[in-house]
Amino acid sequence: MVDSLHRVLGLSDEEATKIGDILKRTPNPLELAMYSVMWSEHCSYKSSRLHLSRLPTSAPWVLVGPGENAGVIDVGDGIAVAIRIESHNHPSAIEPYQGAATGVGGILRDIFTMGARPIALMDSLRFGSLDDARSCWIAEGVVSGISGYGNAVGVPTVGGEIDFDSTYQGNPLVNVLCLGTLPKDRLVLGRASGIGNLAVLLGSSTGRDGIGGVSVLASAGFSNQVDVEKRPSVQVGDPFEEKRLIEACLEIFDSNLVVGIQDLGGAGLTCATSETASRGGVGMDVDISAVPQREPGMEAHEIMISESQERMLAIIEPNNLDLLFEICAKWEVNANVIGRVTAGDKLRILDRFDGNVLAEIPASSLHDDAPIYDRPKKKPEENKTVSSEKLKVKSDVVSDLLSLLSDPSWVYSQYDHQLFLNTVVGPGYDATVLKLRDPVSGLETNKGLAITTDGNHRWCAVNPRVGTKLIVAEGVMNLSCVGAHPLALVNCLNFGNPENPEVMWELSESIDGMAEACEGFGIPVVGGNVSLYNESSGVNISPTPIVGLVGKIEELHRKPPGFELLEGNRLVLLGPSHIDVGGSLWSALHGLNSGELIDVDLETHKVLADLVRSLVSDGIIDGIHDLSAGGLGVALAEMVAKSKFGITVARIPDALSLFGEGPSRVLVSINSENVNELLSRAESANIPTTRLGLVGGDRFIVKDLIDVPKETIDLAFLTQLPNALGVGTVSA
Amino acid sequence: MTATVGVAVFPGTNCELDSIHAVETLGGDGKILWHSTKNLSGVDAVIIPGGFAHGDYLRPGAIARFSPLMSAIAKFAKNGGPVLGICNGFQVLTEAGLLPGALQKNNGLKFLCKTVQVRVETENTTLTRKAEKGMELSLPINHFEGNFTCDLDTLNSLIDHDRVVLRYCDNPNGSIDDIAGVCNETRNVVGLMPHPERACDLLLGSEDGKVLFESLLGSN
Amino acid sequence: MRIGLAVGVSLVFSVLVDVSLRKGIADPAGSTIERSLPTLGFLGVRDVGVGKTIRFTIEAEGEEEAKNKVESICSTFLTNPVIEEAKITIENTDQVEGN
Amino acid sequence: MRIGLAVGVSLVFSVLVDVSLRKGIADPAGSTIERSLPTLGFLGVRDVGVGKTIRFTIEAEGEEEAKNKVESICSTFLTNPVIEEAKITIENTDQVEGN
Ligand SMILES: Nc1ncnc2c1ncn2[C@@H]1O[C@H](COP(=O)(O)OP(=O)(O)O)[C@@H](O)[C@H]1O
Ligand SMILES: [Mg+2]
Repeated sequence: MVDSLHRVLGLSDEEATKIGDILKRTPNPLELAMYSVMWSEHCSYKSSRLHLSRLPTSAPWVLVGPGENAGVIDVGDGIAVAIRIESHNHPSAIEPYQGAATGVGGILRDIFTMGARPIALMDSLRFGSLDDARSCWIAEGVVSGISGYGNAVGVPTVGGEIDFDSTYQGNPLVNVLCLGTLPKDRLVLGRASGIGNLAVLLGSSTGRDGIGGVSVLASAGFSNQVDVEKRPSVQVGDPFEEKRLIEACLEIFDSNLVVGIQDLGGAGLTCATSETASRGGVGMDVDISAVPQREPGMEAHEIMISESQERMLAIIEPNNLDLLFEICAKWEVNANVIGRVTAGDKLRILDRFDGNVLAEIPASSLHDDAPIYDRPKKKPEENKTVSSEKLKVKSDVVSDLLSLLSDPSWVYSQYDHQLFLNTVVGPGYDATVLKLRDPVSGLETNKGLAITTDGNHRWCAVNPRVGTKLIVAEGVMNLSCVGAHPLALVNCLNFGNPENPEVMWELSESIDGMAEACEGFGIPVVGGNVSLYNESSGVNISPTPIVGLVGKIEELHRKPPGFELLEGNRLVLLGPSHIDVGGSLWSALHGLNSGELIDVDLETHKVLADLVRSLVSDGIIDGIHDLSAGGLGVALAEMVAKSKFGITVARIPDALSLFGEGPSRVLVSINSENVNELLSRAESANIPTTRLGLVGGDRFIVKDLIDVPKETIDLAFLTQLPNALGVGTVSA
Repeated sequence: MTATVGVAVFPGTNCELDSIHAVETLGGDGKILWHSTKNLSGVDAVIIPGGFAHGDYLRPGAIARFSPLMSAIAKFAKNGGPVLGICNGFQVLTEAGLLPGALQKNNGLKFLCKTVQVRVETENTTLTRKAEKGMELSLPINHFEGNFTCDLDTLNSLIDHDRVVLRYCDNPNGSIDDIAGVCNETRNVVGLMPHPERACDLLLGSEDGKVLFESLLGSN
Repeated sequence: MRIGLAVGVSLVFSVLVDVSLRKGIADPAGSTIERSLPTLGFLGVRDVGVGKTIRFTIEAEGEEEAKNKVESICSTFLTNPVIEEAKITIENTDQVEGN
Repeated sequence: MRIGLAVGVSLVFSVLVDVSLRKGIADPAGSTIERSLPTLGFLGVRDVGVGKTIRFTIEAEGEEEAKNKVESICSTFLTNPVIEEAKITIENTDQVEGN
């Protein structure tokens, strides 16, 4: 019986044999269940670990790199920033609201586990196309879930991304990034040490939530038609519990009560207890009868792998227990001693502290001995090149432009993006800008933090290596557009089934592209998350790496320019003119997803980013927008839609010039008196410039190509999402 | 003269530090009042700030209004003490019966975070005495349940007694008669859905909230 | 009432509180649903009203006491009488509980 | 089915959909209410669960059609069967409506 149990739990025969070798005996079902969740793709990164090691992770300002719950960097003034991004794709596919909500809850815990107060969330979302009713239902539910949880837990959601494409039909992507600040000396790590110390479980009681969620939900694709009864039980988030948990934990850290702390996420108690023990080089005894249970009759393995939300495991010295209980009582947070740190290296699960041993495993074997796979890779057949001629014939410039416009404000107006009085530039622009405050006194430092998330599956589908480089480059330019220089990157790698060699090739290429860009720009990767098996009905999603970049603004004394167009402004395009249609939003609109991607020249890009940053911080320009999906046409239209005036531009001969995409291009609007200053700065930096035209009037005019009222642009921009998604569900 | 403003904190409240910040920017002193206390420690005014007291479960404000702090605040208000409820604080005050009406889900069933224009409708309250009637203010809103509702008799009485404090210029949530804020009969208790504490700094977009806090700070 | 129960021993009642909006109070949730249904292809639906239910068990010495307790919980806490009204259903579960 | 109705004439049914969380699914609202009741002075209340109701009228040619329509509205729009279950009650209001 037991030898087929491992397969039911998702362990391969080789993995089962390896477990037998580690234990030097046959594992019992509880032990097997614990290995199965910890050795799942989700927890062990068994398909990606080998490749992730190629990413650059160090810089003098990095305090904690990948491997802990979140990356931490030093931003000066005694302040550190913790940052992390994580996916909640599969849960969101079956219960959009709760899937997204618990995704927010999970990433928050990763941040306050480090001793940081979470001050900002960002969400990067991908759904099937807007004409698919189920995709709209999912999108609506996900946005409501992020809104419902994020707002109530009291952490502002200050930016993100949203995109719709049939590649995500049945498998949406929900990636959430969280950033927190902490006094540099309050850094807390997830380790247990000190024999005799206690493991205290804080927060919610444990139910049968997400049992098997880790191995079943996150590690195996599922088809669209899941039998309702067989669905694993879904986790429900409780933002109120999490809010109290945040406040209690921060007060506990301030009182210096913990030796280490760890959030409970995937694989629940199994992961938290074994990870703290193995990081501290100790063992741990866990008394499952001390775990408060929400439902009667729970079995040991259910308690050990439950993914009930809003729980933390604190390791404390016994003489601090009363103080800890006191703080928890103040915040109405349950606290129960469930474990003891022991000498040796064994994680033992007991039915009482002096009772029967239900499982006994070397704690570190759950992590360190997890399999690492070098899965076969295979480059897919060459893509056929899209002919821009074919596109030109097919396209009507005006209607194409209008179809490419979409204002995400329908999304972010549902998110509190202002709490904590930090948000100088909120969602809706190239990057978000927050005031950097002292995390203890709340006093302003007159410096700023900038955050952006970027991804583009169209580029990565054409060329995952170059596409990923371009995404990092876009993030860097987005930071420059608000006057910030990059300090660190986190990433979430959303890919298909790694057992498919072409998917493995995409993953490996994408990581190489990211490594190359990060090395070129000098940006350390401080954390990330890998989400594989993003497929539905056997079709893999297009490769979708998402990057989050955090940067710093040295002097934040005025609002960065934004998309402002002022009457009489000149419009100038900065950067090389090399563009193509491969991987462009425009070709996707016409159902063509192949072609060539133009590689980014990292040196040129850096020089342009520096130029842009100086233009912004010296206050020379009035408006700015980097060119991305949809090219020059979409950038122009977005700036027009967000300001009061129309434009007249020339030197754009055809649709290709309007919608083609290429790296390192930035559009600025500038007072005529400052144009010479701009041109001379660009010239000395060796950056090409194109004078496009003028701001003014109430029409959107591209000479010989487009002449429509500004209102037409505004309307297309504003109404696309509300028209498609406004209907909504009532579940909340 | 420095006014001390007590800022109520229930589990789930989240705008308390922002409110204290606004009070202190304008020269007042902010002081946290924990929900389990009955002691207002001599504050000159009370703010019940925004957030999700007790998770907003059941109804926003339904659980919070039973706290010991709320009985102390009711007594304080009865003695003429200025009390300001912002957003969730407004909801708590209606649940506690210190203000009329109730706040339902927004029309359209979406949470709304954006900046709106509101008009000051009366100068005769502790929150608006330094403002001018008819003045338009640019203030952020941030709520799911901000749709003010009451029966017609109550509405008529609010209008007849000049108790509508703020109205939306462009109603975002379906509130009856565009009402964004109301006061009690004695005009010392005011509740409003917009967040004036988010509008006290030009770098964040607006300074229009300052006049309201100035009124509150100088109002006893 | 049962006979023979020791003093202080309670019965357990199961309670359903069905909360709806008072007549004349606008129902934004209901009207939003009503407006969206046709666009989803569902026709002929009218007068949509959204309410909530609170179910629980309560201990009391008898039906009368249970009813009084529940009514008081309802009017002071579970509903906001300014806009809501409640219909209460109480059932004896036949469970006896010591205290 | 009534006899003698002209083709295309519908009956109006009144519908109650009672939505609750499936067993085993966490109910944060219910447990928060349960935790707060003792501090409000109400003792002996347990197993609090919060659900919602949706009431409406629907036109259909007969009970069978009404039932099918409501079930489809329920599972595609009003509830997510992954976490919620719905109890549907349909009553013929005896109203006839032309179309
Ligand atoms: N899901 C979302 N949540 C919050 N903000 C969003 C979301 N989607 C988009 N935004 C905001 O809208 C703006 C435009 O997004 P996007 O078009 O992806 O920008 P870009 O192409 O410049 O990276 C961004 O500043 C972002 O913060
Ligand atoms: Mg960008």
